[in-house]
Amino acid sequence: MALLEVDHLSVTYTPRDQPANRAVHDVSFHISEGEFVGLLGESGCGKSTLGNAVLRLLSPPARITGGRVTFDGVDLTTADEEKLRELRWVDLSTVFQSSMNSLNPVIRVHAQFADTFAAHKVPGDVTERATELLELVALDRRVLRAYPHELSGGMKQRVALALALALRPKLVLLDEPTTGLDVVVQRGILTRLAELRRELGFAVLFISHDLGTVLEMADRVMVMYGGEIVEDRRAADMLREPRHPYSRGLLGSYADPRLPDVRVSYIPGRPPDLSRPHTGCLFAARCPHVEDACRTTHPDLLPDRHGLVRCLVAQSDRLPVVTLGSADAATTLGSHFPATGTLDRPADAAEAAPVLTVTGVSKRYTTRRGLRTSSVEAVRDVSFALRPGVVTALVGQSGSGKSTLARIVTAVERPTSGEVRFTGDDGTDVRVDRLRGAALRDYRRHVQMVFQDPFSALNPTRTVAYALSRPLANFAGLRGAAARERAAQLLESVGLAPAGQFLDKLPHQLSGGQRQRVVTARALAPDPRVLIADEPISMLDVSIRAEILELLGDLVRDRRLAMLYITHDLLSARLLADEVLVLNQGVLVERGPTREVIGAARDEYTRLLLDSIPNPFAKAAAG
Amino acid sequence: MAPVAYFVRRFLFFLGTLWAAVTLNFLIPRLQPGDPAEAIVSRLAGQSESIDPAQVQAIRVMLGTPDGNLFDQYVQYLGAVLHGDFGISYTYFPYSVTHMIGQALPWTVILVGVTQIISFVVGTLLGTWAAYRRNSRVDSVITLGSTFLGTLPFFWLALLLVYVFAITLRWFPERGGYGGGSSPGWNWLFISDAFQHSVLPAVALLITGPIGWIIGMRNNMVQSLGEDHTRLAVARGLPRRRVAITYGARIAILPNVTGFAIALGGILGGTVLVETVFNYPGMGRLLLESVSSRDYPLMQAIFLFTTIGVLVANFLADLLYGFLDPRVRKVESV
Amino acid sequence: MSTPAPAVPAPGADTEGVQAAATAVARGTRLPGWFVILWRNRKCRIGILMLAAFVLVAVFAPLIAPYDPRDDAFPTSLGPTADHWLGTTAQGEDVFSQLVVGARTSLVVGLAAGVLSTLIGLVVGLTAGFVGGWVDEVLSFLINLGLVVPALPLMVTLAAYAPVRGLWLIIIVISVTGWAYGARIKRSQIITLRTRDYITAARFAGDRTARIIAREIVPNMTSLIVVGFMGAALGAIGGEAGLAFLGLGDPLTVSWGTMLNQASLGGAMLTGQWAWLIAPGLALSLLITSFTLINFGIDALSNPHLRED
Amino acid sequence: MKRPRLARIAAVAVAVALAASGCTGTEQESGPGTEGRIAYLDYGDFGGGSNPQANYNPYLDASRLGATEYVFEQLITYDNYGCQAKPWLATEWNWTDPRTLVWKLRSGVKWNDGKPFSADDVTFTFDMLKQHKALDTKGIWRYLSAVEATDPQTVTMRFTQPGAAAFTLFSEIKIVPKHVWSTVPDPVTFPNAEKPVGTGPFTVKAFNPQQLTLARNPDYWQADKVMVDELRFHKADGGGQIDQLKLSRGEYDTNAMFVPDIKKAYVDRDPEHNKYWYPSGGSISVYMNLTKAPFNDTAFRKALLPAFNRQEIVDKAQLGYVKPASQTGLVVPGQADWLPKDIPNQGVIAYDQAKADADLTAAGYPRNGDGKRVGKDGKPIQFSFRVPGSWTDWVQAQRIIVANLTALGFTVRAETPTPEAYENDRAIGNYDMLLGVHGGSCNMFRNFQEPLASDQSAPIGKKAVSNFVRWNDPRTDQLIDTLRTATDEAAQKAAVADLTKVMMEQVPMIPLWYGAKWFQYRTTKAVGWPNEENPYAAPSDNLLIITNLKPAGAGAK
Repeated sequence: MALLEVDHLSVTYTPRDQPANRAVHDVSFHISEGEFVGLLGESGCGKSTLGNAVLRLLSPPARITGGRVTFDGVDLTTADEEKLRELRWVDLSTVFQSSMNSLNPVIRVHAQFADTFAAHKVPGDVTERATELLELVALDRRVLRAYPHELSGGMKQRVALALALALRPKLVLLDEPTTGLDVVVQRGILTRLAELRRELGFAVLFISHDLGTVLEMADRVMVMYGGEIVEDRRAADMLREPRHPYSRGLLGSYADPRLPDVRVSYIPGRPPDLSRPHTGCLFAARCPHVEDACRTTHPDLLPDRHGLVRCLVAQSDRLPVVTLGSADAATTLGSHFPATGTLDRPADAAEAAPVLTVTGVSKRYTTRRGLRTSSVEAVRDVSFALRPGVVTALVGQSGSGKSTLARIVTAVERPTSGEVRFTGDDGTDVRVDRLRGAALRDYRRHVQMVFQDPFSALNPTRTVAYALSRPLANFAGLRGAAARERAAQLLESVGLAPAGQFLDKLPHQLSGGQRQRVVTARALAPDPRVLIADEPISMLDVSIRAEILELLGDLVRDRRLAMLYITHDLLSARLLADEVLVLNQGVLVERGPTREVIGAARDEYTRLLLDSIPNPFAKAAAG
Repeated sequence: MAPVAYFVRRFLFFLGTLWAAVTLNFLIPRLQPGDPAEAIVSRLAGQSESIDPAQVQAIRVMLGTPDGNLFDQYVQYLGAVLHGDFGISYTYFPYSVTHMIGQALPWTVILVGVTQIISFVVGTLLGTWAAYRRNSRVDSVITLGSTFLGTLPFFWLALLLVYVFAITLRWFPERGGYGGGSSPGWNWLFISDAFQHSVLPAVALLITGPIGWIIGMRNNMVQSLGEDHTRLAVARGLPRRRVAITYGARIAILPNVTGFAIALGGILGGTVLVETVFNYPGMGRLLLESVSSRDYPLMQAIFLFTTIGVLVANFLADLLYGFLDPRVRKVESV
Repeated sequence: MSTPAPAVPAPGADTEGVQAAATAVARGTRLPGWFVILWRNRKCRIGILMLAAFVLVAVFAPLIAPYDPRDDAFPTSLGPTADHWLGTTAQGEDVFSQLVVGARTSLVVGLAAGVLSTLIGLVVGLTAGFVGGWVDEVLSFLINLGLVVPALPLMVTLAAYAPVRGLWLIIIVISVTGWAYGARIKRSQIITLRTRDYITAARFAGDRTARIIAREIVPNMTSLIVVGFMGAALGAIGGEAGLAFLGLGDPLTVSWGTMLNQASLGGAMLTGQWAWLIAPGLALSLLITSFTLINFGIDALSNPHLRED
Repeated sequence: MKRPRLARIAAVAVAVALAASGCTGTEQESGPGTEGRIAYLDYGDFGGGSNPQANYNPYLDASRLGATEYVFEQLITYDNYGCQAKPWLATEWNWTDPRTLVWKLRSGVKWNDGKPFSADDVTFTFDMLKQHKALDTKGIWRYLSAVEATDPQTVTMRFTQPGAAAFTLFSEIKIVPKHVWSTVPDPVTFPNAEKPVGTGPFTVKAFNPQQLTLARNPDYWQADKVMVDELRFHKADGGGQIDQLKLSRGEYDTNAMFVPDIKKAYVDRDPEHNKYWYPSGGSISVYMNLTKAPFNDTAFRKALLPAFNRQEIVDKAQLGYVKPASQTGLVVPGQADWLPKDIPNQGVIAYDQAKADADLTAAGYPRNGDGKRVGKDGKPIQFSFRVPGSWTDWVQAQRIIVANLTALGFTVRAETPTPEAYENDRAIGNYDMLLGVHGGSCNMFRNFQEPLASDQSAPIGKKAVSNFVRWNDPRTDQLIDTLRTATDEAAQKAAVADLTKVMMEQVPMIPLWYGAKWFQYRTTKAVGWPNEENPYAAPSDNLLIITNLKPAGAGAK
């Protein structure tokens, strides 16, 4: 008998003000003792809801509307509070995504361990046991005396992990345990997790949107889409031959940046609205292999080649066959989706005169804390140039000074020393670091930004037309109908056509990708020479990242923009950038043409970044 | 270190506010029209009697006139305040302001202090209970009931109490802090008398007192019970009560505790409305009287006293918050 | 005064979400979105209906009131009769007519003082939060000062010293003593909002500060402003009643507070005129209740944890 | 909700138990006291603010307690209703010339500490008032130049000018013992809180801020007239409501408070015993700013005389407790003796709107086409009329007055400033029309000098002492001067008669009603209270009343 059995589980959200939303629909799966199962899916697909349902932690308005969850023979859906309490943590523990909030902020780490032991009447010395547990996750015992806010995100997540293992559970549910953490830290924690699992032998349900990580870690992978499991298969098999078009699409958005030829694909469209009734396959609208039957018949999850798949086309074996195991798996995998590859570099790019030159820029932040002052050097003696038609990627982990540089370049902040020069089309030369007032506004006509978070970059109360009209009014003097017409053109130029559908929409009516396109359109409105893109895809779902990258790449080429592309993600840098600057603790440690830097990194730090990228294909290649 | 900075900042704010309050205090009476001596005489005469200019003159001499220009007066005033010398009350001449405050303060502190503490304890417990049983019948009864009670204007409530329990039923005395027959002091007769007199005002304060704490506690706790760390505590199999207390109430109570500290500081000002309705010999009534009779020295001192009370309480609340909530020590609030 | 702390969303509450949700809901109806959302909340709906009833009474007061509230031609100190539903005052005025007209005063005071203190709070809070630096230091100090200075004693003092006694004085006194809370909330809200990318984006779009505040920030604070207004109005209504009850109100205006003051002075207890004593207080509580109920709804909106499920 | 309710129930239970056990019992069986005297009488408030402190310094008017009225005595007392001087500590007085007054003191008077009372005490008292201006609240040293003890029973006072006008003041100056007060470092800040020594009929027995108890002084010089053993004064509350209740329940033997609907609330509860008498006090008058048009026109002012519905004000705003005032400035009927006989209806002017309308038109103030009354410049007459906002009965009178004036075509703004602002503006002449109080005392000189003498006035913008209307008339000044110096009654009456004519003819102000002196009493324990039938004293003449009270049922009525 399996350790965890989920049987036809459905969860529905019934908020008062909105129609009911069936977040999880008729989900069945099981996990055996010691098994590491990954649960993959985009945001909103119901994976976290499923996780909470398994833990019976759903809070209103979500509730289980059908099915059962059996753990070790106990029906969790009907178990009484006390029974459940005894079982929790002893057998079934969890680590939440938000490491920021999962520890009680007002009590020390020690007390949180003590609470846990006390709740389950674990005898013995709390400090001793807790220290052991912390050692498991490579933390010093001093952490016990700390309050959560005194720990870094990574440390907190390690504490959460140690806490999850405190009672040696049979199953640990990890819900996006490393999301939001820095790549390098993320890598460290996952590595430790894998080691611990080998040592302790607990089963894991690993919920994540990060396909690379899941495929690398898991024995078996389940892919969720629209509240349903669409594919359930051993990780190795999944890598070799994913059988659901959606799984294929997801896998296609991954690639190893170190390969000579990198190509990724994306899934156009957006996930279904689960508050509306659907007939047929939920993925049909986005599926490249869709057939007529898909639109009318809802497929079941049926056995298919050592796994389960919910696809009529696959089940009737009409899916194009891919056999993989090779290093360029992704290329083939995603071939049925629109793909994006390395940009063709314009021949004259390197020779073009720079529009923006950064010379010897340093930035020191002085913070005053009480009577003492301390200063941090965020950026140290950085020089580079941006040229028209060239994408320069600025790569580094969080805290490396990337964003500070972006702020300096856009004249939001002034450097402590060094200079930033902008050369206009007409040959005018501006010292950016000394701008103020009208000259600053004038400069911004030429230098625009694409923001990281498309949800925060658009005012929720203003329509798309308004957002676009502002730069048009301020920089181009366009108003009224003229501005609207130009706004429509801009929308179409970023692929939002027909523009009339979008102009009067509010941000929340758009998908993340659409928003990011609007943000991009707004940045293009003043017809700038330089575009600063600060992690423009990191908040987007994996399946559509490539789509935005492609858009940015096209814009740079068509409009001969100079672009500074800021990212922690080397794959996207590899896809988009012509040259790469690697920033570590404020210092440029490596620079050069993208292919050279990524393909043959010289600097240790660059290699560390590269190693931190999850690489399922490596495993597939190895296995 | 951050905590030091935090406390230094709070302390500077404390000093700044204190100075502002003292200065305001100095200025307000000086910006007023009218002559306190005339005010006193016309109050003595009543509105339907002509006032005697000779009497006004004598009282003007009695009260004295300040020396020097405004700045000198200000310096003198600051000096006197620093020495705790608030001068002589106009209404209670020749008794000093300090003497009068000394008389009124214990009444207010005991009545309001005790009811505040009870209100806080009761309110916090009820709020916790309501949040613990969120969306249950208990919750609705507590929430809606306290909302309605809380909106009752409490001076009106006090009037009704007097009407019903003192006038109609004659269970309790109608007014005052004690009767005419007992003599203030530590004797049983007086204490029981004072207790009897305090019942109605205390009831008036206790009906509306806990409401703020109930709502505050409930909302804070509902919020903290929704936090991830609480959910994780549930997942960790902690007993429900333990979760509610350590993970819900422990955090939810923080703002309430500081609110309570501030409320305790506010005690010094008394409760003008309730003390007026019950003619209770506390600070609130004294303030109202000093204001209506233009007793500047008394009014200034009470106002200053009240402000200092609130300020000190605020300062202590900040310190307390820093002590109770480890997060504050790192991150500046406000 | 122990009016319950106005239900104001905690700093950083999801006011943008409310706005977005409101806009979403409003589609297809001609009613403003926030109203639709509030209307769907049961407590809030009751509150809105109650308030609407008060507003109607206030607007049509001259039609509803059987007599001129100041007409003292009737027998004095009557109990409830067919002609005088709530009896007459010691001066021979009709209590019911005063009650009806008093609704006007309370609403006018609530509205005016609410608007005024919200405006002060908005200007101070916005300036402090957005401009930052020493301006913020100074304004924050003022805000904190306003928060710690005991309000009722200050109100009493100000009201007693003002040279002219009138309804506007009361309104101004209440506003002057009551703006700080709203200002603090608005300041912390704007500090959250000003770091939003769309604010930076607006700068990049060439917009000036004033326009950014007016067009980008304020619309996202609507629910906060409304809650602040409701809280201020509620405090003002209670404050007016309290001051009037203490005899510091405007004697020319008929208000529930002056009615209670008159009832207290005019021997309502003595002559057993319970209706004279109870009616104004009850009306006052019901009005305040309606505000509180509406605030519940708004609070629930901006604080997802408090939403009714 | 369980907890607070339980707590409340518990509190109520404890309190009820306490009440039942009689812990607060201050009630004492009423009944005859020793030697057929009344055991005690319950009086009303005793002054000293809401939180009274022991203070028996008779000169600290603002903060002393009412006990000083019974502990200390004056040279003479006045029946302030009939305006008759009565010998008290002085048995005789004699103007040897207009500037010299010789007092013969009563013999056998003792201070309540047993020491004899003598002329030294009188001279000490007056010298102390001279030395400490703050204590001279009657301003006696405006008139005096020296006070000497001629012998232990005789005091001679010299005046700087003819002193008849100051005579009534002696009824208000309490004499204090030299042997106590000469040792006090600063009599101004002396609260005299411990066993105050005086010559009066009572001594302080007990005090707490809620109650002041006075005990009969057995050694009082007319102890046989004092038929009450104890006086108990009870602190009043601010609103007065509870006091009204206690009064109606018969818990006071006498009180002096405003009671709305006194008949229903008090008299009807026990018509046999509950009585009240509200004799008239000063005149409350419309003050017009005589420096402004049209108020500077005598014809205009005179035309306004019948414009005000005095009876309505009396009935509505004053609940019928008072009487319409005479235009003469005198209090009728109490001072009717002083009235010239040819003044109709004792100078009380009836409301006659039509007459006022016609008189105004005749005086050159016609109505224009819109019915608005216009001034001599042809513009509608607009002015403000103020009363202090917190004086609700005046506010009500204001409504009637404004309605009366509006009916005549005036545009009147009703304003309600605070009392302080009101008084300030009145003093500096910053007003159009408002209400003022004047007269009502037994001192005819003061009655006319304060509101009308030019030396009590001041230019607009400066504080006038008491002539707020800025009446400036040499003939009036001359009449007032005559009144001040005249020592014989005939001369005084002649001057007063002429002054009443000034009031009637030139209308410096328009009296509307008399302020009432509130006075309620109960005849269950004591009889002999002054009333309309037996107005031997005004309600405030405490010493006269206490020496006239008799136990109820003792035959006296």
